[in-house]
Amino acid sequence: MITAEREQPIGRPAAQDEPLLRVTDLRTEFRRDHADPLRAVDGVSFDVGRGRALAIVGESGSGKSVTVRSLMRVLPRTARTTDGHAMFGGRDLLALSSRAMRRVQGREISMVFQNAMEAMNPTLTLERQLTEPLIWHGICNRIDARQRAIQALGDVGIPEPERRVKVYPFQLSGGMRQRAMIAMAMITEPSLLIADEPTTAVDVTVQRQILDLLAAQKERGTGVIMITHDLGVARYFCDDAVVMYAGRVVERAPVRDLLDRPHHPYSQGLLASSVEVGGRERPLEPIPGSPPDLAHRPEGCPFRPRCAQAEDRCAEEQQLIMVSPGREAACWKATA
Amino acid sequence: MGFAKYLGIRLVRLILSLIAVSVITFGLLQLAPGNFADISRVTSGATSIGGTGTESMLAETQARYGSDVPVWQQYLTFMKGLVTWDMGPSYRYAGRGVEEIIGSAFPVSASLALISVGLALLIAVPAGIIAALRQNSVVDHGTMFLVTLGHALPNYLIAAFLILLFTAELGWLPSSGWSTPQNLILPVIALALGPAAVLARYVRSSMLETLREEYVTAALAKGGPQAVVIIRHALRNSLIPLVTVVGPQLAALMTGTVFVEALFRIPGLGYYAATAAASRDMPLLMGTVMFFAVILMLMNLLVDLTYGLIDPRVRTQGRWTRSRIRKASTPQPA
Amino acid sequence: MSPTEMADVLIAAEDVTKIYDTRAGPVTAVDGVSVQVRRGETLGVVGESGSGKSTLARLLMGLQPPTDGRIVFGDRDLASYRGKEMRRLRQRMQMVFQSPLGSLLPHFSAAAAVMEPLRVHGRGTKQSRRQRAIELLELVGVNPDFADLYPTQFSGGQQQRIAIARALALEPELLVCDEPTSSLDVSIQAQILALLENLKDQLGLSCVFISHNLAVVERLADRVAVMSSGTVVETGDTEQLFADPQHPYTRKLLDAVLPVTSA
Amino acid sequence: GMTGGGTEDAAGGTGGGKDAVLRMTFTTVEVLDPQLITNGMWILSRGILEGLVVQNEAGTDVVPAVAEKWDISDDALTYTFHLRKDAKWSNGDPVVAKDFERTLKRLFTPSGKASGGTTMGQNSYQPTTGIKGALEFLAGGSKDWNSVGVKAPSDNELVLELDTPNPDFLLALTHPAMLPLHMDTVEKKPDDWQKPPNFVANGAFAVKDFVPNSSLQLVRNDKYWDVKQVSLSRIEVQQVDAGAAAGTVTVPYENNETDLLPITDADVLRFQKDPKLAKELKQIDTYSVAYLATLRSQNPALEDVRVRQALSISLDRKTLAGVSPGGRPGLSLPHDRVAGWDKSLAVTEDLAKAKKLLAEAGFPGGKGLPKVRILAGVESPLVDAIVDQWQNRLGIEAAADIVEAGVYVERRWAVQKKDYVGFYFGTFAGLPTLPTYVGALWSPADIANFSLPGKVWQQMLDLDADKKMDPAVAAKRKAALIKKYSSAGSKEMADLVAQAGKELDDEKRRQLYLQAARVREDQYLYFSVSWLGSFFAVRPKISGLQLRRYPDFFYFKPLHVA
Amino acid sequence: MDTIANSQSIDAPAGLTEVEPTAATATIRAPRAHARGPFGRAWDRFRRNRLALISLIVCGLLVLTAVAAPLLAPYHYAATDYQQQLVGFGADGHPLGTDQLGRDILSRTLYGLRTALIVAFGAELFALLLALLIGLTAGYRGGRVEQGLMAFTDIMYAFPSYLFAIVMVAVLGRSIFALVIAIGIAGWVTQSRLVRAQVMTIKEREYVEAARASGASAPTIAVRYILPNALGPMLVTSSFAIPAAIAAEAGLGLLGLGVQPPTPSWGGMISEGTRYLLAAPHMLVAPAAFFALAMLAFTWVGDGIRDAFDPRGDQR
Ligand SMILES: Nc1ncnc2c1ncn2[C@@H]1O[C@H](COP(=O)(O)OP(=O)(O)OP(=O)(O)O)[C@@H](O)[C@H]1O
Ligand SMILES: Nc1ncnc2c1ncn2[C@@H]1O[C@H](COP(=O)(O)OP(=O)(O)OP(=O)(O)O)[C@@H](O)[C@H]1O
Ligand SMILES: [Mg+2]
Ligand SMILES: [Mg+2]
Ligand code: NI
Repeated sequence: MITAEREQPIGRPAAQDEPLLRVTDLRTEFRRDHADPLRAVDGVSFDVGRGRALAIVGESGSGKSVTVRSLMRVLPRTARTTDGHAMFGGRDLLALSSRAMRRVQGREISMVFQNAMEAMNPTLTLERQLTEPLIWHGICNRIDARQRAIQALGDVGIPEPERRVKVYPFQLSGGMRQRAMIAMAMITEPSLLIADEPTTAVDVTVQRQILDLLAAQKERGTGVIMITHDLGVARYFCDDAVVMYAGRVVERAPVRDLLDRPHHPYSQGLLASSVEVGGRERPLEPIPGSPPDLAHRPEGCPFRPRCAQAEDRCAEEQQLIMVSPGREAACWKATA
Repeated sequence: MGFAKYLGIRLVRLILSLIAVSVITFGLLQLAPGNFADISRVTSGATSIGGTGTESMLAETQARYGSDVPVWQQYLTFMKGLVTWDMGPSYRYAGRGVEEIIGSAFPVSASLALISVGLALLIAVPAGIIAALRQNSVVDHGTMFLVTLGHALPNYLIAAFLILLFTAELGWLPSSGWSTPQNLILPVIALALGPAAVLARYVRSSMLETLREEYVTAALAKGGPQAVVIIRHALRNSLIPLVTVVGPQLAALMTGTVFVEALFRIPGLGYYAATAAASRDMPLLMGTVMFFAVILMLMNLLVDLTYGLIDPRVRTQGRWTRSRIRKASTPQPA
Repeated sequence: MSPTEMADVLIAAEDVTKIYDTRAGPVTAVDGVSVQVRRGETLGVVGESGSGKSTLARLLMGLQPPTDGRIVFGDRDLASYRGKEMRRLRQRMQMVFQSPLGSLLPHFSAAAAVMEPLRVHGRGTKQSRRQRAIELLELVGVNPDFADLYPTQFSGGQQQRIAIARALALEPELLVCDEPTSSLDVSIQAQILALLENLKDQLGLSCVFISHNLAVVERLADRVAVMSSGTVVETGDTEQLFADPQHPYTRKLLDAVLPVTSA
Repeated sequence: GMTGGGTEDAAGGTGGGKDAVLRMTFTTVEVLDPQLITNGMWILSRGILEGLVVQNEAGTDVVPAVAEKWDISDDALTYTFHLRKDAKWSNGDPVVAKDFERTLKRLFTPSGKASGGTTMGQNSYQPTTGIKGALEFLAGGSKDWNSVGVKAPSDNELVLELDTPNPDFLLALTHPAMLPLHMDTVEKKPDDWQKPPNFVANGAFAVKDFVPNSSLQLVRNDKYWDVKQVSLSRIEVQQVDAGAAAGTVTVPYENNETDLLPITDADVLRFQKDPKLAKELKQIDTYSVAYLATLRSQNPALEDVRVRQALSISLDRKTLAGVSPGGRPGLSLPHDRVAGWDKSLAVTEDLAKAKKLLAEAGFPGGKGLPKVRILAGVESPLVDAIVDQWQNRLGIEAAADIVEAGVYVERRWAVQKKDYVGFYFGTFAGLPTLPTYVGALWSPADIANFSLPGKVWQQMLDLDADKKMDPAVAAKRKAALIKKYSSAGSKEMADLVAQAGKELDDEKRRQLYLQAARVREDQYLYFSVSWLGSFFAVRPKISGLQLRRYPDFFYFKPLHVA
Repeated sequence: MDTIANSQSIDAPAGLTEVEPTAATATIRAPRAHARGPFGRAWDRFRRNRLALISLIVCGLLVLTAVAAPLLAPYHYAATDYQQQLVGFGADGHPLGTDQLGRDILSRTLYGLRTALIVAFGAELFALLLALLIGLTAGYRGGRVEQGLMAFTDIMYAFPSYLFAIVMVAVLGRSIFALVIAIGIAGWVTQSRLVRAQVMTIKEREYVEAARASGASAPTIAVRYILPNALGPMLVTSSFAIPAAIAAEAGLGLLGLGVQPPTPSWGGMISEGTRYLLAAPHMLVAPAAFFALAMLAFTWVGDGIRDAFDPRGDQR
C-alpha cells in the first residue's frame, strides 16, 4: 500500500514514463508456531530501470532474498506477502492470479540462484532443464527448444554446447554450472533478471567472467536485480543500489555515489568493514555487534544498538527520506 | 571405478558373505537341540496307529540315520550341493529335492511379494505425496494416522480380520487357496498394509525434504505448473531413496511369510522354511536360509544398481554406491 | 636457505604430497608442496576452491599423514611422534575452522568448549579451568555472562570467537586458520580480522592463514603462498607479491579483484 | 477357493453322477509316500491306494479289498492272499502279488539317499505287524530278502509269514505302511513318481493335481476294480495347517468352500451352540490317549511310587476331559475301546488318599516337594488344567514347561537337573488291541527303562554316548543295569506279557494282558489323563460317511454327495 | 553458508548482543538468556508437538500400568475358573471376558503388557548397546576394523532372524531372557549400521577435527564427542524399534517361541485369540487393541523425537 505522505521512489528519474519494475512498500512475513509472525521484509520500495542493474546489499538475514522471492512469488510455504505492489509492465505482480503469474515467471522475469548445484535438478540433463521454460510457456516445440538450448549454452561461453547439453549439472565445473544457470534464466529472453548472489559460490576469476556475462545481458536492455554482499561486485556491475538492514531499506542511491559517500551510518559501517586489496594500511573499523534478530526487533531505528552515532531521537525510526537528488537514506543524521 | 570392476568386487564380497552365512547357520544348527527323526515321530507319528515309542526303536533309528560323519564333512557336502544346485532331498518333504522345493515355492512367494509391494507402493506414494503437500493439515494427519494404523497391526492379524470380514461376514471372497485371481486379493492386502505404512511415511518425509530443495523453487520460478514440477522434479528425486527401503522389504516378503501363507493355504517358501526349522529338516532349512541370504544380498546389490539407473550422479561418476549421495537423514523404521 | 633462517623455522612442509584414495580413484590434493612458517610470522595461503589449501592445513597439523614428503615441527618429523607424544605435541599447535558452528560441539556450552582442551590435557582443576575459559572468552570479546549458553544461541561471529578462544586455551605456538571468516558477513569478518590482528600482536603467535580472499590475506599475512591445483605456484613477502606478482596465475587472481572504493 | 461348482448333481447313485464333487479339508500334505510317517500317508489309505484288505464299517475287522480272500495256516503264522484278477492300477496295469512284494521290499530296505526317495524320514512300518524277518532286514542286520516273510509265488498269490501268531495281523494290514506302490514308476522316476500325472493309484481315486501345503485334487479312478460303487467323480482336498490357521479353519466351511472338515476345541463348542451347525457336527472318539510319563531327574522325589500315585489319583479327570471337547476321563493307558478292556484297569480318583500318600512319602501338604513340571512340545489346555489341579487340589507347586519341538524330544530322554522333576506330556494311539496297548505301546521294556533311578539312567545314556565302546559290550552293560535296577513291577509285567504272547486261548490271553496292564498302571510311571475325541463338520448333502477311530477316519469310496 | 547465518540469527536469544573488545559501545543487555543445549531444545520442540506429547503420556501410562499390573488386575493371570470358560464381554467379574481356561482377560492383558514392555525395552537396550559398541568402533576406527565389523554386520543382516530366535529359545529355553537376546540380536544389525552412518557423518564435522587437533584420544572422541551427537537419531530408531520388538515378541509367541505359559504375553494372547477367532472373538480384542495402542504411541513418540531433533524444526 502506498501511503499518502510517501514520495515517489526515486531510483530512476521519472522522466522515462515507467520503470521496468516498481516495488512499493513490500512486506513479507513468516508464520511461526506459538509466536507472532516474523517480519522479514518490512516496507521495501525500489525501482529497476530498463537495461539497468540494481544492487541489493546488506548483511545476512537482512531480507534480500525474501524480497526478491516475494516478487517472484516463490516464497516458502510458511511465508506470506501481506502488503505492497510490484508494478511490472502495467501489472501488479503481487496481485496476479497464480496462473497469470506463471506466465510471467521464467518468461518475463527469470531468476539466477546463488548455488547452481542446488538450484539445478541433479537428475535431469541440462537439455531437459533448459528447455523446460520454453516448453512450459509454449514458446517453441521440443526440437526448436533443443536448438535454442544449445545456442543459449554457446552464448554463455560454454564450449561444445552440443555435447554439453546432454550432460547432468554435476558433470560441469562450478563456473560452467553457474553459466548454465544463467543460460537457463536467459533462454526465454526475459526483460528482468533477478540474480540472488550469483557469484558467492565461485572463485574470483570465475566471478569476473560471470559478471561480464551478465553485463552483456544488461547491454541488451535486460533489467537486473543483483543481490550481493560484496560491495566490489556491486560497484563493478550495478548502476543503482539499495542497502537493506533488518528488512528495511536504509539507503538508496546510485552505486558509485553510495560507495564513495555513504550517508547512512550502516552503509558507512559496511564500507569501513570491507577489506580490499591494496587497502592494507587502512585500519579496519568493524561495525560492533551483530545484525538484529528479527524476532526481537529493537524499538526505533533498528541499527541504533550498533550505531556509534546514535542519539536520543533514534528511538523513533526515521523514514527513508531524500538527502540529495537521486539519493535517500533512513537516518536523522543524513538529513542534517 | 568402472561398472564391471565394481560389479566384480561386489560379487566377490557377496560370495564371501554367503560362505560366512553358511558357516554360521551350519554351526547354529548344530547347537539346536532335537533332530528330524525324533521330531517327526512326535509331530506326525503322535497319533499314528501303532506307532511305537520304544527305546529300542529309537536307538535303531538313530543308529540308522545318525550323523556318523564329522560335522565339517557334512558341511562340505552341503556346500557342494549348494554350488551344484543339488542339495539332496528334504527330510520332511521326503523324495523332493530341496532345490525343487525352493524352485516351486519361491515363484509363489515372489509373485505374492511383488504384487503386495506393488500395492503398497500404490497406496504409499499418493498418500505420502498428499500428506507432504498438505503438511500438518488435517489431510496429512488423517492419512498418516491411517497408514500408521496399518503398521500397528501384525499382518497375520490383519489377515485374520480380512478373512472374517470379507469371507465369513460378507462372503465376497474365497477364504483361501491359490488358484484364482480372487485368491490373491486378501493375502495381498494383508501383506501390503504394513509396508505401505512404512513406505508412505518414508515418501512423505523424503518428499518434504525434496520440496525444500532449491531446484524445486527454481523450477517453479521458471513458470512450471505445480503438478509438473512436483512430478518431474520433486517426486522423482524423493523416490530415489525409497529404493533402499523397498529392496529389503521385497526381499523379506519374497522369502515368504509364514502365517499369511498358512492362513491362506499359499504354497509359498515361508511356510516351508518355518516347518523346516520346526522339524529340523536340515537340508531344507540350510537351503532356505542360504536362499534367503542370496535373495537379500542380491536385492541389496540390485538396490545399488537401481540407484545407478535412476540417479545419474551415481551412474556417470562411477560412484556405484548410494552411501555417498544418500541424505544423512534419519531413516524410517523398516 | 641459510642455517640461521632454518633455526627460525617453526614448522615446515618439505615436498609433501597428499593423495586421497576415493571410490572414484586417487585424487592428488597436494602435490609436492614446500612451505615454512617462521616463529612469529603469519603465512597466508590463497588459491581457488579445491586447490588443496585445507589439505595442506591438515597435513601441517598432523591430522593426516602425508603420502609423501614430511612435515617438520621444531626439528622433528611429525611422523615420528606417536600416540601420547603426538597428543602432547598438539598443545603447541591449534586450529580455527571455516564453519564456526560446525567446529563447536552442540552439546558443550561456550565455557565447556573452551575448557575442553585443558581438560583433555589434564591442566588445572575444574574451577581453574573455568576461570581460564572465562578469561579467554573475555579476551576474544564474548560476554562471560553468556559463558553457559550453547553454540546455537550465539551469532556466527560470536561462535567464531569462541572457537578462537578454544584454540588459544592451550597457548599454542602455531595457529592454523582455515578460512576463519569466509562464512561470515563483511561486518563480522572485519570484527574477527581485527581480533586476530590484535591477538597475533599480543601473543606473538605463528600463524598459517588460509583464505580465498586476497584482500584478507594481504591484510594479515607477512608472507603469502599461492596455491593452484595442489601446488604452490608462488611464494613471497606479501607486499612484494601483491605489488609484483610473478606467476601468471597470481596475476590472473589479482586481476579479478573488484575494488570497492574508487582509487 | 476353487469351488468346483457342479455339486448340485443329484445322481448320487452307484457310479452315477458325472460331476459329484466332494470338497474337503485336510491337514498339510508334505509327500504322498505311504512308507514315511507324514501326514500324507493318512490320505493315501482313504482310497488312493488300496491294500490287501480294508476295515469294515466299524473298524473292528477287515473286509476284502485287493485280496479277494485269504487262507490262514493252522499255526496262524502263514497268510496266503488271493488277489482279485480285476484289480488294476490307474494306468491300466494289473495289480499283481509282485507289486506287493516289491513295495514291501522297498519298505523294509534300510533307507539311503539312493534308495528311491526313502530318506531320513521315519519309516512307517509298524513293528507290531510282525512280518517275519522284517525288522532284522530293516535294521540292516540281514541282507537276505529271502529271510523276510514276503513271497509272491504267482501273480495272484501273496504269502506273508509271521514271527509269532498275531490275531491283529489283518487289521494291521490296513495301516498305510502296507499299501502297494506301482514300483515300476517308483523305480523309473525316483524323484518324480509322486508328481501328477506320474502318481499311479490303485484305489477308488487317482491323483490329478498336488500342490504341497495347499491343495490336492483327486478324480475317480476309472480303472478301479469296484468303480461302479464309487459315486464321487472328484475330490478337492484343501490342505490347512490347523495350528497356524486356527481360528479361521471353519470359515471355508461356513462360506461353502468345503463340505467336510475336522474341527477342534472352541470351534466345536461354537458348532454345538449353533442349532443349525450342531446338526452338521459329527463326533467320533479316537483311540488317542493323552498321558504323562515320568521324567528322569537327579532329584529322586518322583522315584517314590507313592508320589507318582498321589499325583495321578488326585486328578479330577472328569473336569480335565471337559477342557477339550470330545474328551473323556482317561482312566487307564489302554483306551476303553480297546478290545478286551476291563473296568479293573480304571484309576479311581481319591484326593484324600493322594494327600495321605504324599505325606507318607515325606511331603506332607506338598511341603518339600520340588515344583512339578509338565514338559510339553505344544501348548495344551489340558496341561494347564493339570497344573492348575495339582496346585489347587493337592497344594503343591506345579508348572507347565512348554518347549519347542526339538527341545521336547531331546529333553524327554535326558536326566533333568536337581531342581527339575516332573512328567512329559504326550498323546498316542495304536491298533486298538490289548497286545498293542500293553505289549507294544509303553512296552515292558519301556517300563523297565522308566523305572530306573535317574542316576542309573544317566549311566545308560553315557553308555549310548560312548562312541568308542563296542556296541555289543555296551548293550550287555545296559542289559545288566536294567536287570539290576529296574523295578520289580516292570519285571513282573514283562513276565506277564511274555506269557500272554504265548497263550493261544483268547480269554486267558486277555486276562494275562489285563494283569500286565494293571501292574503297569500301579507303577504310575506312565498314566493316562484323558481320552481324546475328534469332530468333523459334515454338510448334510454328504452321505455314506463311515467314521472310524483310526487316524484315517473314513474311506472315500462309500461317500455320496447329494 | 547463508543458511548457517540465518539459523544463528533465529536462535540468538533476545537482545543478545556482543561486547566489542575495542569499542566500549553501550549495548542493550537483555536479561540473561536461558542456557539451552541441543537436548533441551529438542525437548522444547517435542513438548510443542501435541500428538507426540500425548503419545509420550500414553507410553508413560503403559509403563505405569505395567508396573502396577498386580494392583490393577482383578485376578492373578493364571487363576482359572472352570465355571466361566470363554465368557464374553461384561461377564460377572470379568469385564473383558475369560479365555478357554476361564482366566480373566483383563488381568492377563495387563500382565501381558508387562511382559511386552520388559521384552521390548530389554531387547532394545541390548540391541542399542551392541549397536553402539560395534557402530562406534567401526565408524570411528575406520580401516580394517571397520571393514571387518561391517562385513560381519552385513552377514548378520542377511541372516534370517527367526532362525536365531529358534536356536536361542531352544538353547536358552522359553524365557524372557532368551526373548530379549533373540529379539535384540535381530534389531542390532540395522541399528549398528545406523550408528556407523551417523558416526561417519559426525566424524567429518569440524568439531571432531578440532578435538583431534587439541589432542583428545580416540576413545574420548568416540564417547564424549561423537556418541552424544549420534544419540538423537539413535533415540529415534530406538523408539521405532520398541514397537517392532513388541511385534517380534508377538510373532515369536505365534511360532510357539514366546514366553513360558501361563505367563501372559500379548503375542501369546493374540495367537491364542486367533485360535478362537470365531468362537470367542472377545479374546482377541483386548490384547490386539492394547498392542495397536502401544505400537501407535511408541511410533508417534519416535516421530516426535525425530521432528524435535530436526534442525529445520526451528523454522516451522
Ligand atoms: N524459510 C524461512 N522460514 C522462516 N524464516 C525465514 C525463512 N527464510 C528467511 N527467513 C527469515 O527472513 C529473514 C531474511 O532472510 P533472507 O533470506 O531474505 O536474508 P538475506 O538478506 O537473503 O540473507 P543472506 O545474505 O544470508 O542470503 C531472515 O533473517 C530469516 O529470519
Ligand atoms: N577427505 C578427502 N577425501 C577425498 N578427497 C578429498 C578429501 N579432502 C579433500 N579432497 C580433495 O582434495 C582436493 C583439495 O581439497 P581441499 O579441501 O584441500 O581444497 P581447498 O583449497 O581447501 O578448497 P576450498 O577452498 O573449497 O576449501 C579437492 O579436489 C578435494 O575434492
Ligand atoms: Mg539470501
Ligand atoms: Mg578448504
Ligand atoms: Ni552468503
